[in-house]
Formats: sequence, structure tokens, C-alpha cells
Amino acid sequence: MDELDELYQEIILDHNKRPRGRGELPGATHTAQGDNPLCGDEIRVFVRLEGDKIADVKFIGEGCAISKASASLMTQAVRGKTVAQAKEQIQKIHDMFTGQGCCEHTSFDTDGEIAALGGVKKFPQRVKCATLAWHALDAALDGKPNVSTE
Amino acid sequence: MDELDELYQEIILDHNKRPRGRGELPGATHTAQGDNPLCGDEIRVFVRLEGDKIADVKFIGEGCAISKASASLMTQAVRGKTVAQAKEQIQKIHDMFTGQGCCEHTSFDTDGEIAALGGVKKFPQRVKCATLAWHALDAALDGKPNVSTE
Amino acid sequence: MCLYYSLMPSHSSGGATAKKTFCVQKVREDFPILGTHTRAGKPLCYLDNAATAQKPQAVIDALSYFYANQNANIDRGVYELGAEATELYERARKKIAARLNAASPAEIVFTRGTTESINLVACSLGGSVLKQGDEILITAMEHHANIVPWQQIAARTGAAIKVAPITPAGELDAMAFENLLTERVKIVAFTHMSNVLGTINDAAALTKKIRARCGAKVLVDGAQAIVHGDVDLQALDCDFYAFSGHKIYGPTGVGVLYGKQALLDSLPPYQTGGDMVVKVSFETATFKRSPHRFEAGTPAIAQAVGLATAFDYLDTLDMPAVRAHEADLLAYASAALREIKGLTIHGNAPNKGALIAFTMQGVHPHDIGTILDSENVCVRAGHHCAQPLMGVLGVQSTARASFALYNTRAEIDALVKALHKVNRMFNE
Amino acid sequence: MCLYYSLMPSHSSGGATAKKTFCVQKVREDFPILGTHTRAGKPLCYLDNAATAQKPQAVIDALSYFYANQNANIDRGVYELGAEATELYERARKKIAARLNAASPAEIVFTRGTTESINLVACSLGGSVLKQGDEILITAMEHHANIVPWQQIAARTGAAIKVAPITPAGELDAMAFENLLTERVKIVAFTHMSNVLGTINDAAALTKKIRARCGAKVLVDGAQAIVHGDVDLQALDCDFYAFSGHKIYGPTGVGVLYGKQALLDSLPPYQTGGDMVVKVSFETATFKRSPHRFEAGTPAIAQAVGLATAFDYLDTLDMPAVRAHEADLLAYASAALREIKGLTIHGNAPNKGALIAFTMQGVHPHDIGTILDSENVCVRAGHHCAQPLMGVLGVQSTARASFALYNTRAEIDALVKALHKVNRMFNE
Ligand SMILES: Cc1ncc(COP(=O)(O)O)c(C=O)c1O
Ligand SMILES: Cc1ncc(COP(=O)(O)O)c(C=O)c1O
Repeated sequence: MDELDELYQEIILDHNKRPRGRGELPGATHTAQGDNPLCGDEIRVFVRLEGDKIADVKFIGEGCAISKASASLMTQAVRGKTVAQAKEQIQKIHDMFTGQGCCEHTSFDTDGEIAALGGVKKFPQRVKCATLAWHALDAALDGKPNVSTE
Repeated sequence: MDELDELYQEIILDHNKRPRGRGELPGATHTAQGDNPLCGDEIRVFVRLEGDKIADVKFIGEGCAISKASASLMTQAVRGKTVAQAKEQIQKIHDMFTGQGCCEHTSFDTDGEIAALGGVKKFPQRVKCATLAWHALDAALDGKPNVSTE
Repeated sequence: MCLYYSLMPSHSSGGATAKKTFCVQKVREDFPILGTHTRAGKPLCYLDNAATAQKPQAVIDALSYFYANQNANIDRGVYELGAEATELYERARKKIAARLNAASPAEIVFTRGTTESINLVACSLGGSVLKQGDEILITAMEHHANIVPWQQIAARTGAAIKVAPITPAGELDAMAFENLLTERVKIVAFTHMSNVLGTINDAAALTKKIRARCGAKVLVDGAQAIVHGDVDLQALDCDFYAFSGHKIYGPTGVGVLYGKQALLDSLPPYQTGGDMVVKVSFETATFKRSPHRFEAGTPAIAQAVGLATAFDYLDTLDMPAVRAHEADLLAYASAALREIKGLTIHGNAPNKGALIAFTMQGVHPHDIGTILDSENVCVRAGHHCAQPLMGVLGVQSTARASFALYNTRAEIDALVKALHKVNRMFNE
Repeated sequence: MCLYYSLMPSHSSGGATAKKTFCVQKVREDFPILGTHTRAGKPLCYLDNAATAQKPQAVIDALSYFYANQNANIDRGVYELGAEATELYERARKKIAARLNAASPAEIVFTRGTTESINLVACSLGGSVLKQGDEILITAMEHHANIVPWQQIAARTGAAIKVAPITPAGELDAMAFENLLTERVKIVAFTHMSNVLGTINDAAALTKKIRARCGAKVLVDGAQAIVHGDVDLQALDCDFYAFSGHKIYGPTGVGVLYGKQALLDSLPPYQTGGDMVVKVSFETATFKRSPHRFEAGTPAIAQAVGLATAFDYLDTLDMPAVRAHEADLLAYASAALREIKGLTIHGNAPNKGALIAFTMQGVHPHDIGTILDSENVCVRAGHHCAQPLMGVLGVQSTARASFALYNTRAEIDALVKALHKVNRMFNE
């Protein structure tokens, strides 16, 4: 599989075409917007916390296949999780892209489909796309209104 | 005679050490200051016009050998001349240094010792020094308070 | 010792006497980077020239030669090396003044680029003339560099910004523009060529219209137009013209602000410091006239020389043939792109420079960019520093292929082939 | 494809592993211009290094290599060439941050040079914090670049400028300086090393004193000190540090403003336009954080890379040996010049960098400069952009010989010989 095919794996293309968890979330308790100044893309993440648990999470906004698929995968991954678990997941995503082990697959806990984002590591210019929704989720959970992947 | 000796001819060195026409001119009808921003040198020229005639002309200020000698030579050259004659002389000085015939001696009307300034032509960086007093004279005759050889 | 300067030997004459020619294959050999970066057998296909152009060997050599033979600070040295460097720098100014038909070299101010040139005018002119209730007129097709500096000075002075709309084809709406030209307008700033739509505005006609309507000063953003047209400042008659060296085959770090001399001399300085002053005391300072008034501190000396060399290089080419070649690239690419399923070209002005912004159904421009890069085809994907225009076009971003004189039809074929790959990957 | 960047092959490792040495004759071979400009058998004796330094071949090559292999615009490209250029530019920032011991690369802003760096701070910081009655404290030994921008912002805000005096030896008058440090002082701006007196100010101690006395922000002009000392920004603890690339063996057209990150992030932008914005509408714009917030438009990309290469080059040398060599040149030259009849050295601080400003009885500095040039000895003659200091020294101008790491005792001998010629021509 060449690098491009690894980037645009079936899972990514599928989540791009049929994003899960897309739409407004009435009754959201937290929300934040992520801006990618490079392309003007914006993703807004909504979270409904019930106690310590992410009862629901959704996103709206335009983006490239990577950022949309990543947002879609994110909603799957953290729905039903505790805030602490979500934070851990965010950290793992962060580590995957900024870690020293840039080019090998890290011991990243795949959480199923999320592993498909691994192909992005070979495309440093696209890392910001892959992390945009995660940054927005992080900001939302922290009660910040927005974040930019400068 | 090498170029340096041509620049610092006896006449120049003499006028530098013993400048003629140096000092304030009480009763001056016209005066202007010339600034050379490169080195901070300033020369102020005083003129006493009687009718159309330059009855007296003097200068004060610090400067290099070239600018001082040139100022000194200037006072000699235009004292007693009409404004028109002085203007003509200023033009000749201007032409000598900016004319196309940069490297040959032009048909510059020597007016005696002034020809000694010809050596400056081989030193383009010093032309502003040689013309400073003349610019100031020109400004004074035009009723302008100052001039800068930027 | 009657110098003045010893030009770099290799291109001191050439242009003037030799017959001018243009052969794209020969010209490509003048740009060393074009032979590098081959990937999987595919040659570098650089189609992001509107962002920055590649440099001919003559420019690279001029920089090396300067540093290895002529380097000194300017305007200050009584020694020969310093006089030589000063002469080279001022010769660069003269060269550019002559080529653009400025009235005098004193009208050419060296800046870092278009952005600084516009900031300078916004600050020095805007800060002087604008007051509460005044208007600055821009257009809907401006680059951020010709928007944000005006917002800043408007906020500081209480002036308002008005935006002239564009037509669906991407042309300036002439009628609306005229209607906006009231006595309140003190500054009009518009682009000579859009870096997204490609639209070339008739700067001379617009300036004439402005002059007829009000006393507004006119700034033209020439960042793109300087590359694709022959700028004649006397014909344009604008008050200011701004462009960047790096887009016209010159070095980074240098650009130009042209301004009418009387106007420049009447403006307060922008940056201050050494070289631009006549006299300084602890209390106050007096300033030189233009252009030195606007060149505080040590300028981009080598880069100015390099920029003049870029123009020298262009002077060795048959420029009408270059223009014809660029027009051919644009026509060829436009026709080919229109054949691609789901592709929309943004900007269809009859008078258009050699670039094409486009979107494709079902694919984000970023993904287009990445897939094209895998074929070694370099295009831009994003908002091209024209976010407000994106809003007008109803898109978030676009892809953009922009052409230089060294591009070829074969490279457009490679672009088209790669775009088919995009469709295969995303839309099948 | 796991890039990131391919450094220029020739000097990618070298420095790190090879044993560092310093041999001035070997080093001279690294600077190609030193072998040129021989006149009447006399080699070029370049002693105007405080105005601008000559460039090592490594820097010249890095520029050529960039343009021929790596050139693209930064921060915008999804294609590999663009990512590579971006990486190189950011690597330059990291290199400089590490070398100066900044807390983070985000504290390094690329500017055109010292002058622009100071203008930026005067405008963004001064414009934010100064109001009627406030004071800006400078010293009597400042360059115009560290005077005039403060005059401009003082005039705009109603603040006043205070000047700390110097002692007869040319040192900052510590007592007077302290007395001027009142609560009214909002900004203190002083030079780390005087470009006329050579005096090195103890910037760390001064900053500590300022911090103890008032909440003023501290800007240090490092244009000369960066060349002759080892700058440790954590030890200095100043808020801003400014210097130029061209004086530290780098290209023209690039310089640095260091600023503490929290402070930089709190300041309004300076120039505005592309690349420094998060989002732009026709009405308003939001700005990125430092350093991008202060880098509007296309920066001096190749020059930043070249400047980092200059530091890379210095890293290959045994720097303590370089410092010892410079100290030797200063001591040797000072002793020799003191022997010359009628010569006065201006600036006799015990802690002095490698330059000497001097005057000679009966000879104007300009004439000294010209006569020295006839011997192929290049010195500066003038006010060195420090006119107010000239007033304090009671001179109109001075001559100045300033040394770089490639200068030799033999060159000082040539200087001395030429100065005797000056006396022969003017004072016999
Ligand atoms: C102490 C000092 N400050 C500022 C400057 C200005 O530097 P630049 O002209 O590179 O902006 C210089 C150099 O001329 C200097 O020596
Ligand atoms: C139309 C237009 N204006 C201004 C700019 C800004 O130019 P620079 O980044 O060189 O300052 C550009 C290029 O990006 C442009 O295309």
C-alpha cells in the first residue's frame, strides 16, 4: 500500500463521505470551535456532559477528508467515555503526531478504527487537519470557546 | 601626481588650514545652512547683497578639508560678483561634478584656484563635501533657510 | 579609480545587444530548481508561482557575486567598496524605475514586499489624511495584505471601509464601484490582478474614474500584475504601486513601493532610525526626502541588487513571446480543466492572468493538493489569503494552479492526469 | 516520504562532531571577499565590520542552495517542497532560539534588522503602554535606531524621553541611570554595546536594577553585542532583544526581535496582512500568536535560513579562541593608535568590544577615511548614526576601525601605517 493509499484508507474515505455524529447538538453543555487558518476550515464540537460522562458529542463544519473523518472517528471514540478517558485519548492522538517516533507506528491504542489516522503521520502538512477536531474537543472540555491550529 | 595628491593639492590643503572668508557676517542680507547628513557637517553661508552685487560673503562651520577649502574658494570666487554671475558659477560647479564627462577635465572655467577642486571628481564619495558650500550659497541667494546634500 | 561599479561580469551586457528570444525549454535550464525534486520518475511540476516564483541562475549568481565581491554597507562609506555597494543599490533603484516608467528613481522605495509597502502607505498616508467619517474603498477581490492594514488604520482614525462588489464572472462591478466613489472616499486601494480569480483590473481606467470623481489617493496592489503584465506607471497614473520581489523571479526579503515623489515627500516617515534622517538630537529629528525617508536602517542591499538582476534577466527574453506563452498556458489549462468532471473554475474574466482557482465536487482542496503532490504536481490549496473573497464565492477554500514563464503544456497535462486520479480516488 | 528537510549537504553535520578550532588564516579563506579588491598590491583591509560584516562561503552557499533546491513559500503549501521550505524557516528560528537561550522558538520574530525590531516594539509596546507623563529612558550612547523610534512614539502618546548620561571614559553613569529610574519610566531601551565607544553595558545587571525599581519593560539593542559576546537571554532577562543578521556574518534583509512570549502575545500586531491572521472578514480580523502575529506577508525566507547558517558556521569555530583573538586585536590596535601623534580614542571603558572610534588633530575624519582608502584600508568616517553622542563627545564626527574575527594584527599594522601617512599629508 503506498503512502497515499495509507492516508486515504477506506475507513477515512468512508467517514469522509458519511460522517458519523455530524450535526448540531441541542442541549450541549460544552462547545468550542477549532479554526485551521491555513485553509480557513472550521470545526465546531458539541459535547453533552452528564456528570463526568460524555453522554453525547457531535460536530459541524467543513473540512477536508482527513479533518472530517477524524472528527467523525472522534465522536465514535469518546461518546460514552468519561472526561478523563477522553482527555487520555486526546493525549494519545497528540503523541501519535508529535511524538519522537514520528515514522514508526507507535504503541497507539487503536480504539478500533482510529488507527486509520496513522497514515497521516507520513504527511506532516496534514497533521493539523487530523488534530483539528481533537483540539476543539479539548477546548470544549476545558470550557474554552475556541482554538486555532496556527 | 597620483589621485590622492590631486585631491589634496597644495591649494586645497592651504585653504583648509587657512580658510579665507571664514566667520560671521554682521549685516548679512541672506544666509543659509548646508547639512551633510553623511558626516553631520554643517556649513552656514552669509551673503551681503548690495543691489544685485555680492558685496561680501562669508561662511562658518566645520567640515573636512574638501568642504572647508571649497567654501573658502567659493567666497573668493563670488565676492564682488553679481547674483547672476554667482549662479552661473554654481551651475558650473554642479556640472563639473555631475556632468557626463565625469572623468575628463571639463571645459570648466577655472576662475583661478577653483580648478583645484577638479581632483574631487575621481572621488565620487567626496563630491558632496565639495559642493556643500555651493549648495548653501545657492539656497541663501534663493532665500531658502537650509539645504541638505542627502 | 573612476569606478563606478563593476557589474557582475556575466550579465553586464547581454540583454542590450543580443537578440531577444524565448524558448521555454531553454528558459527552463535557467532555473536550477526545475531539474531537482524528481519523484518516482516524475519531474517537479511547480504550479504555485503566484505564491512565489522560482529564481533564475542569474539572480542566484548575482547574490553570490555581491556577497563574495561587493558587500559593504551603503550610504555611509568613504571607501571605494562602500561607494561601489551604494552605487549597485542605487543602480537597482534606477533599473526598476526605468523599467516601470517611474518619473524618477526617487519614487522607488525598497521594502520587504507588497505587504510592507501597503502597511507603509496605510500608516503614513492613512494616518495623515483619514478622519472620522472618511472612507477607504477596496474591492471584494483583495488579498489580506490589502484589507487588514486598512482595517487597522480605519480603527485608529475612525474611517470606514467600503467594499466594491464583483460580478459572477469575477470582474469588478464597474457601476457599483463608481457609485461608491463619493467625496468621503479618501483612499482607494485595489488589486491590479487578483491572486484567486486571475482578473486583471484596468488600473488606468479605474484611476481615471477615481480622479474624476474625488480627490482620493490611489494605491494599486501589483503583486501579481507585475509578473503577468508590463507595468507603465505613467500610463497607470496611480499614486502608489506595490509589489514583491520574490514573485517576479527575485529574492525573498525585498519588495517595492512606488509613490509619486511629491506625495512621498509630503508624508511622515514610517519606520525611523539611521540613514533616513538629516539630523538627530536627543529631542528631535529631521528626515530626508524620498526614497531615503522611507528606508530606515540597513536595507535589503543584496536583495535589491538581486531584484534588479531579475528584471535584467527578463530583459534578455522576448517579452511579447513570454506573454503569448502565458496566455497559451492559461487557455490550454482552462480548456482541459473544464473537461474534468465536477470541476468548477472560479474567475472567468475575459481579461485574466495566468492562474486558475478551482474546486471539485466532493473533494476538499486540501485533499486535491495532497493527491496532486503525490504526482509531484505542486498547487496551492486554501483561501489564498483572500478569506473575504472566499465568502463571496461561497467556498471555504479552493485549489489553485498558477503559471510562470517556465511552465509547459506538458506540465498542464500532468496536472490534468493527477486531477483524474483525484476523481478516481474520491468520486468513484 | 518522512522528510522533513534535507539540509544543505555540506554543513549538515560538521560542527557537532568535528573538533572546534580557530586559526585566523584558515578562517580568512572562508570569506571569499577578503581575497578580492587588491589595489596596487595592497590587500583589502576591511575594518568597517560594525557597519556590516563580510559573509563566509557557507552562508553564500546556503542561499544559493536554498534558491536552487528548496525555494517555496512557507506556511501555506500542502506539497512537499512547501513543507520543506517551512521546515527550514522554522528550523532557523529554532537554531537562533537555542543559540541565544530563548525559552522557546516562538520568542524569535524575524524582522529586516535591528531598526525594524526596535520600531516594532516602539509601535506595538509603546503604543499600548505609554500615556501623557510617562517616560522612556534611553542612554547617551544610543544609535539613531534606538532614539528616533522612541521620539516618534513619545510624540504620539505624550510621553517624554529621558537620557542617562555617560562618564568621560564612555561608560554609562550608573548612579545617574538609577536616579532616572522612577515609576514614571515605562520603557527602558539601551544598547548592549555602543557602536562608537565600544562600551559593553552589563545588560543583566541593568535589567535587574530596572526590575527592582519600576515595572518598565526593557529593550536591549544587541546589534553590536551579538557579534562580540555570547548572548544568553535567560541570564539577561530583558523583555526584548534586537539584532541584525548582516552584522553577524549573515545576509542583509533579515534580523531578529526576541521578546518574552507572554509579552509578545499580549501586544497588538505591527504590520498586518497575510500569514499573521487566524481569520479575516471585510470588517475585522483576528491574529495569530507570536511569532507569526508579527510576521505579516512573505518573510525573508532565504535570509532567515542564511542567518541560521551564519550561526551554524560560528558553531564550527572555537568561540573562546575567537573572543581572545578579538580582544587581542583591540588591545594591539589601541596600543598602536595611542602612539600616533594627535590621535584621540573616544571610549575607554574597561569592558569594551573590538572597535575604536578616534579623531586626529587637524584632520577631519572624512579626510582620514579617504587617505586610508588609498591604502586599501576601509574604515568608517562620520557620526555612525549616533549624532547625539557626537554632541556629548564634543565632535562632529569620528573615524572608526571595527574588527571582525577574520581581521589580523597585520591589518592593524596597515591601518597604523596609513594613519602615519595622514599625519604626513596634513600635519607636517
Ligand atoms: C548599536 C546599533 N544599533 C542599531 C543599528 C542599526 O542596525 P540596522 O541598520 O541593521 O537596522 C546598528 C548598526 O548600524 C548599531 O550599531
Ligand atoms: C494580490 C496580492 N497582494 C499581496 C500579496 C502579499 O505579498 P507578500 O506576501 O510578498 O507581501 C500577494 C501574495 O501573496 C498577492 O498575491
